[in-house]
Amino acid sequence: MITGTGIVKTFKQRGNVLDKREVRALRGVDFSIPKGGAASFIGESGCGKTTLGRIIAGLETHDEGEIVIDDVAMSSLKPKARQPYFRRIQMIHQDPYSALNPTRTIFQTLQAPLRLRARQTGRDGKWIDERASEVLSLVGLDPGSVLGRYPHQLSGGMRQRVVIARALTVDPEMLVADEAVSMIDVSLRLGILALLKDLRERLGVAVLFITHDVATARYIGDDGDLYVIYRGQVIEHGKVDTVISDPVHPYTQSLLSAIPVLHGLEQPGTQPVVPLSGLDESLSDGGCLFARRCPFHTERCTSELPALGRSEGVPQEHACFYPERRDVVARPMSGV
Amino acid sequence: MSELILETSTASMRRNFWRGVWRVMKRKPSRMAGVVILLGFTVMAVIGPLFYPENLPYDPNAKYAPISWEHWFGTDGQGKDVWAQLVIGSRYVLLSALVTGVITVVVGAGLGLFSGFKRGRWDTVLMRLTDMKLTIPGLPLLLVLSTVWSFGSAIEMGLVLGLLGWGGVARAVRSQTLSLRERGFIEAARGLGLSTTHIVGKELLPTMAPYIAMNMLVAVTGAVYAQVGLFFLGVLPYEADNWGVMLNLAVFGGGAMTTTAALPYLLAPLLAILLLTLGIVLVVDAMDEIFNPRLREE
Amino acid sequence: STDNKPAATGGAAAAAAVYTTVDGNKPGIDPAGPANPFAPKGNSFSGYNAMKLAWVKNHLTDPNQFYPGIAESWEIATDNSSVTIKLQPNNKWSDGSPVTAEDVKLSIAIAYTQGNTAFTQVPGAAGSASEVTVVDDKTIKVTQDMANPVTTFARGVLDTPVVPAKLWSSVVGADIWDKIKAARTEGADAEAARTYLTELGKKIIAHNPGQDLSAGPYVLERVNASAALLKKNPHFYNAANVAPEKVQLLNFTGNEQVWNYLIQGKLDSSPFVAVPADTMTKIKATAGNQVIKGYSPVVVGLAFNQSKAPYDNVHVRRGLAYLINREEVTQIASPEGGTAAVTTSGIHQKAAAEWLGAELGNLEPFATDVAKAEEEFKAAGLKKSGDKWTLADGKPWKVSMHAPAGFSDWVAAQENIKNQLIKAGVDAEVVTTADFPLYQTEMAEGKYDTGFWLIGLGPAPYNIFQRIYGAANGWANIGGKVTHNAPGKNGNWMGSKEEVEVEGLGKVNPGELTAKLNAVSPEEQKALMLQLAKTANADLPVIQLWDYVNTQFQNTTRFTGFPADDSDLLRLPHGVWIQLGLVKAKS
Amino acid sequence: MSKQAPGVRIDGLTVTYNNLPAVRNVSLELPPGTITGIVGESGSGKSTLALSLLNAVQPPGRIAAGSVEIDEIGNVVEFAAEQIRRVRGSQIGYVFQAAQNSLNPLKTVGKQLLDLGRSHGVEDLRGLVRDAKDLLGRMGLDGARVLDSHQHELSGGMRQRVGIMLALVLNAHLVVLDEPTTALDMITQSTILKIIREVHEERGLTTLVITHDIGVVAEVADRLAVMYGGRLVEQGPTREVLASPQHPYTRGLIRAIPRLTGDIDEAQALPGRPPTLATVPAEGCVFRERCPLRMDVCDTVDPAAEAYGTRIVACHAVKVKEHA
Amino acid sequence: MTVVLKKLAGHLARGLVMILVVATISFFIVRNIPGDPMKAALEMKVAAGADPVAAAQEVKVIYGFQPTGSMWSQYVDYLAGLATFDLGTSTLHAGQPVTEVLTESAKWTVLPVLLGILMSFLVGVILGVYAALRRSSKLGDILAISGSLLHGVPQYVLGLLLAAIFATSLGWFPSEGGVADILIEPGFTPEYIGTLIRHAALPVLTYALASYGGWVLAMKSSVVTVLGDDFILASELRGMKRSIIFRYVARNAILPLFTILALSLGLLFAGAVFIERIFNYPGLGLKLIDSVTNRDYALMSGAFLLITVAIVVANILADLLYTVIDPRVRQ
Ligand SMILES: Nc1ncnc2c1ncn2[C@@H]1O[C@H](COP(=O)(O)OP(=O)(O)OP(=O)(O)O)[C@@H](O)[C@H]1O
Ligand SMILES: Nc1ncnc2c1ncn2[C@@H]1O[C@H](COP(=O)(O)OP(=O)(O)OP(=O)(O)O)[C@@H](O)[C@H]1O
Ligand SMILES: [Mg+2]
Ligand SMILES: [Mg+2]
Ligand code: NI
Repeated sequence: MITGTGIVKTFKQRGNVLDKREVRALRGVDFSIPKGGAASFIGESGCGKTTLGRIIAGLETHDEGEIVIDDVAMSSLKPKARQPYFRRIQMIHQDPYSALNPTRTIFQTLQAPLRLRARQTGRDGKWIDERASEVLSLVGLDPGSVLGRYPHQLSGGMRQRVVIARALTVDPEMLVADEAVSMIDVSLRLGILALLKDLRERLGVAVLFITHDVATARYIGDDGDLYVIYRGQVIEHGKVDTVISDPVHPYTQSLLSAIPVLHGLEQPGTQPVVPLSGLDESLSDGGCLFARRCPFHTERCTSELPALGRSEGVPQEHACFYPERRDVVARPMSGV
Repeated sequence: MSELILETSTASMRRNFWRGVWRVMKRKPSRMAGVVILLGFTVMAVIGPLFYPENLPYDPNAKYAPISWEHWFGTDGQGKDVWAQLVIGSRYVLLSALVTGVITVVVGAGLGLFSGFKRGRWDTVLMRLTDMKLTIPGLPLLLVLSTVWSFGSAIEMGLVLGLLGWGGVARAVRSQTLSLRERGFIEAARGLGLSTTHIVGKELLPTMAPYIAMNMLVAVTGAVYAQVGLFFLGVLPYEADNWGVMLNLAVFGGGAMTTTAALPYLLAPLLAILLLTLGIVLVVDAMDEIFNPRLREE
Repeated sequence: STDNKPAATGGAAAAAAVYTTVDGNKPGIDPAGPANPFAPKGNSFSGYNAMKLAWVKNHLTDPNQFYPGIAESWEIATDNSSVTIKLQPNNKWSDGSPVTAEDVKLSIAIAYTQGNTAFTQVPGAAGSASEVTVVDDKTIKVTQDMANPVTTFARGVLDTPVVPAKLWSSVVGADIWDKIKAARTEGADAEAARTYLTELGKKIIAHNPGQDLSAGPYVLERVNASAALLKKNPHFYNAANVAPEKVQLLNFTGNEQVWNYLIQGKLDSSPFVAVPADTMTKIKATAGNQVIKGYSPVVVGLAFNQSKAPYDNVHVRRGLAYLINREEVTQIASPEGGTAAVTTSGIHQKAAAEWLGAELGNLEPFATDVAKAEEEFKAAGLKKSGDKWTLADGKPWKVSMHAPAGFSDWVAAQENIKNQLIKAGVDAEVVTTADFPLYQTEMAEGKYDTGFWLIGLGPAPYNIFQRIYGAANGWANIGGKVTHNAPGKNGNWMGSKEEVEVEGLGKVNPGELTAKLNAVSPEEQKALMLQLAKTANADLPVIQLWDYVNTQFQNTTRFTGFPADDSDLLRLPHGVWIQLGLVKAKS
Repeated sequence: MSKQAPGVRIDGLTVTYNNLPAVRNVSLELPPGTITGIVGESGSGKSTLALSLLNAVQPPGRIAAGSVEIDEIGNVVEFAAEQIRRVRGSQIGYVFQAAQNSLNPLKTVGKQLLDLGRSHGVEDLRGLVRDAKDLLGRMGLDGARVLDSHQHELSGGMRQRVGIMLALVLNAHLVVLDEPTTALDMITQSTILKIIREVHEERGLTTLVITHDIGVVAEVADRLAVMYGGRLVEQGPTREVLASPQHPYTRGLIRAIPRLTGDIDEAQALPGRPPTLATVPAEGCVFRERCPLRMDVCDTVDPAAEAYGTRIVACHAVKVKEHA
Repeated sequence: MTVVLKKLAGHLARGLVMILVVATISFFIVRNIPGDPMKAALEMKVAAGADPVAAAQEVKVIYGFQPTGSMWSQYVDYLAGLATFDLGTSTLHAGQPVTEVLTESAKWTVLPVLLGILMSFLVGVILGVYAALRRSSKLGDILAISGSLLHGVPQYVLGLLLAAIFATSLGWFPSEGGVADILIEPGFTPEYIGTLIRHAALPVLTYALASYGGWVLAMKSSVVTVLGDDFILASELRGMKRSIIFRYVARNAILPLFTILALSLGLLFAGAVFIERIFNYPGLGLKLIDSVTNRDYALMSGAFLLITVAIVVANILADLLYTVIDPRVRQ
């Protein structure tokens, strides 16, 4: 179980002493992922998904807020002591090629963390070999033909599987998959998604799925949570299916409206939401971050910041003063 | 599992690294020549001096003798064989180059790795230092230093040159480290809790080895030239059978720039340096292509 | 290239009118330097646009011989107690104003701040002037302080550069003579006065008179980083006999530049520079070039540090002297610039013949003789194991010779000696220091076993032997009092015994003998010189290797009338040849 | 608008890199005034095919066989260098795959526009600028500001629109867009797609859109062609192809698309992986390694593209079904 | 423009620190140099025939220009002097301020170095473009290899070879060094300029040759990189004229070379030591050697500092130039 409250992260861009620039990547994010559970973060490019994922995986520090892993508040621990906790949360990178060391064979890649593990638990070299084969089998690869290979001798899909296998060597409690399929050929994407889902079901590994493609979020399982992030803030949060079929925040709605419709198979929603302008990075003063692009914004939106919360008749949390259901999602055409 | 079906053909397509090296070498015979030249110099330095007595025979009646079968590059102002001096001198040059190389790599790569890996404050401080070091002109500094230290031996010489020459390597290694850090596999290794020793020793260094080697070669070349140059200027204590001293004596003692008698004496070390440079250039050219896909022509 | 033919600018007549040479005293012309004879990089060139009272001949044995300069004549009292100087009656500065005794007096005042044996701030220093009197406009008298006189007093007086009072009195100040007087006493006031003079000395060196006011044959026209161009001074007393209209003094930063000039036939004359043999052949082949040789009062020797074993043993030194073939050393290191020393007496060969006469032949010549060397080594207790000599206790012995790296003739000589010694079974090495300053320091600190050392610096007899039996060997001569420092103390790095047993002379204290040379009559000097030469020859604190030869170049295509072989003029700036009217344009 | 949307007929086109075919025997017709979409996975030869339309295949690639016949222009494959240069830009607009970097970073957009005008001998440069501003305005941008900007001052979506403007400003009526929305986020992508559609209709263009994302084609294209391993395996009207894919690859591909609605378990990945230039089989069907309908004949005979009504499919199995 | 100013301020601050550090280093190194210059100068005078006693006094006056006092007070004085561009007083040029000596010699380094670099830059860049366009041809290969060779060969080897060929053997240029023929009246006349040129020709040629290789290589690789950039293909696909595309390539490719230009300027200043020694050209390098062999402490630190300052300034200039011409950095 991992929860985060009020996570804030600001990047100070290094430059001249005379001109400093700040990027507010996260502005107080709350989340909670149960053991063996699933969650997805979706949002536009640059909204802070990766940053949050990295913070959760312990690869990045945050400025404010608290991360609690298995009831232990990370802020109460020294950085060294946090390591074992964060080791149980493994990150799966977007680019499977750069995630593997080109000079090391797959076996060497798996061996290093396994050896560490063997030393900690007093197991021998044979165990390492066995375990290496085992994790490869778990991700659907044939150990015999893969172990001796170098990364460049594998296809993108296989590489991504190896990356997942490597994460499994430390028996993680959670995998953080950051756009784990966006670099993989269309025809193979589903395979990886299915693998993650499968691992979740068989091994009870929680999965945190980071993507800009809303549809893929569905593949981690219908009990999963969906967090829609806009400019470092969660603006809608609920069960995946609820949010996708009944979004209430205009931003979520515009995201869903933007998904191309497979004309001929689907028919578009009747109330598509189109934002007023492109993403603007300027800081709004106090108001809703989306207000300037929101077709439905009012006076109030530009002066007051809506907090994430619930409102009557809406099952999911949202950060909008005027939650309203709109028909934005494409539906399969009947008869096909 | 069906993904594996095409494996064999892929594997055969992928050339293994050394075969790639061989291919790059083979494509231009000049590159082979480069390797041969460098090997030649190494052999010359390692076993060449063994063929000559500790003190070369001299002949006061054959000063600045012309080129002959007996004296391939004539004789010097003492009537000693120039070729023999060249061979003996190569040991000093290459030994100091070796020491320089080792130090540049150890210090340069060490600092570069540390700096790129730690980032943050350490990085800033170290890189400011490196920048500074790179800004201070090496040769004038050496000139000034030569008055404080006497570079007694090749090893001492290499030591000083190495300590002055690590800047370039450090910077190169740092930027490489920084870019590798961005690569997922380093971050993954950290996430898996692997030790820093493992990350640096097993993940970073092997990936950068060729890159470091190339930078080292460049640094070493510069050091060799600085060293010979200092002797040539005559600001360092005299060393018998030293290339730079030969240049110095040929020009300022033998009048090689005025008359022809001492010309072979001047040309011998000049040609040796030229050839050494050529060898290094050709090898670096090959390295360039092996490690820089951009230059890898079709 | 037009540089090779200066004629390009003004036809044949102009070419003959420009005399081209280099100034050996001032290599590295600095166009930014002032026309100040005291500034080391200034644009005053001795003998051309900078004048001295007279030009010291550096005669073989008599230091008090001169050619006229600002002074037309001089009268030296027989007891050296005073010099009366008569100035050239018709000499004028280049602006037409006459050169007067006041100019000279001011120049003497300046000399007190710049260093001169006769005009020194050091109270009680040997051979210093006690009074300077302007007799009349063209006559000036300088009196020696007879409390501690030296025979070379007149030399010090006449070697004084003369500058115009017009441009210099402002720097010097009116109270200068009071300060000088005060400085030559003892006490706090004297100390202050000396400090004042020292500071004034710096001001004078830094002084830029703004214009070149010359009493010499030439005056500065312009200067750049390559050369200085001087034009004739029509007011010079001997202007009628000064042939070249202009003089071009070429800059040089390395000897190889002079070689190139010479090969191109560009130089009408050139002072001494070392020249490699093959280059010499080429220089000689250039039309009109002549090689002239003369005496140069410098000798180089291999000096021992006798506080280090085994060099404390005279037999070791003698053995080495028998082993080293000086002919070969000279042949390798300085074939044109030196002649191998016929014996090792501490005196230059040429001067030695004058000083010692027939006795010279009685000194041990130390001709190369391996058998004698072995005898000496055995006498010293050295051992020969195999074909290698070792120390008495069987430990290895390596003769370590030191030289500064830039002195290529010294290094070449030591390399050759090394080769010779190794051939004879004595291990040897050459160690160089980066440069001369370091060499001097380390040598003085006694760090070296052996090293090269200049000796026989004539013509003054005291100067000749103080190189061997002076401060470097422990004898200090302060105000005529001689004391001896222990080896390793106060710069005594040679470490000879204070008293030496010499065959036929008995016990000698060479340091005391040397100090006496300063004050005694010429006859007595001769006797002392013989004793010292015998001591040096028997005790061998230094193995004399070669006597320097003053090898110069002249080109007779444009000018004639140059001094010939062995002329004492060869030791003077070439401007002196011209001002004396020797050099004639070729018609 | 005097000009008419041209039709394009690609016939038997084969393009090789170092003698390995990246596009093999492709025949495709772009009817005048339509938007045709080509989908295919990375390395399937889409960009190569697109570049062939401008006879701009980069060395070491070369067009080994076939023709590209464009109405009123001719067979561009046979054009000489200067001849084809004049056609590019003025008659055929090309929106570059990495539109993000398709501008000279050192020059403002306006200056590059003028360069473009000069290259094509446009005399009325003022008019050109006016046209450009118009076009940009129609795509929702402030024309004056954009022309005054450098590439780095524009966002990805803006750059892509600038790319489209540069392709159209000289009044080209055939436009090729190579991956016009890759690297853009969903919302921007949807905007760009809308613009493409609008501009296409307004100006009466013949448009070719290349993408790896079936959704994009489904959104804009009238006709859809599917490439695999350098071959066109299926083509036809978009809706029809999507609704009833014939080629087993098309079928697999459509099934592998994550969808927002419906039963997620229906979606399935294609087994195996797409071939690369080096691993494309020299003979037989390129898809056979991953094909559920593989037959013996697939190993030896490359199936020819055959028309079935409005569709053209290259598959032995489809043929069998037809005959059965 | 404010970006440029801000950058300038940052650079200046860093440059000042740099200069301070170098000044400190050189001060302490120089003050710790062993060896007694006075003794050496005395020996030289004595060997030249001067009276030992008089010479000793003379030397004492000249070396009176050396600073006295404790190391620390000297250091403080030195820094205080620096602030007013006072680098102390030379002993080799006794009495002359070091700044004066340096300005005189600096002009003989700066002009040839600049000239040499500009020449080689022009030629090198053009040939570099050629080498990149023809990179698979024999000629391109030869250009690249010869470029590397010239780039790799130490300057003194080039200098010695040039001197041996053009001055000694062929006699086309003066071999004796110097800057001009004194007999020719200085002024803006063809004769005077001619003599300046003939004296500077070989040093300039050496600077040019020594840096030429670097330009060829850098330009080649830069052009290859730019050629691979997408916007070049894009321009081609828009039917841009070859000449315009060529200009695009050239401008983009030459940009990174400005940084190298600055660095190489600095390096050449350092390399002047060799070239000036070989051609006896009276610039900074020669002055530095002179000051080292004569233990002219003030001049030595001064020359060293000046060379460093030249490098620092060149770096700053390069960066500013870059800021001005590259719109991406200006942002
Ligand atoms: N190391 C960093 N230094 C400075 N700014 C950063 C850093 N990492 C991220 N940012 C900034 O923080 C913001 C959020 O970045 P993040 O990578 O988390 O976005 P994202 O949602 O993952 O976007 P994408 O979909 O493009 O991956 C961005 O504006 C980004 O520029
Ligand atoms: N310059 C080239 N040299 C060699 N092979 C090339 C070159 N350009 C493309 N190829 C190869 O040709 C094949 C087709 O490439 P192409 O760029 O047309 O594919 P694509 O379908 O556009 O892929 P993507 O979706 O990645 O853009 C690929 O296998 C590629 O590796
Ligand atoms: Mg991200
Ligand atoms: Mg493509
Ligand atoms: Ni996508």
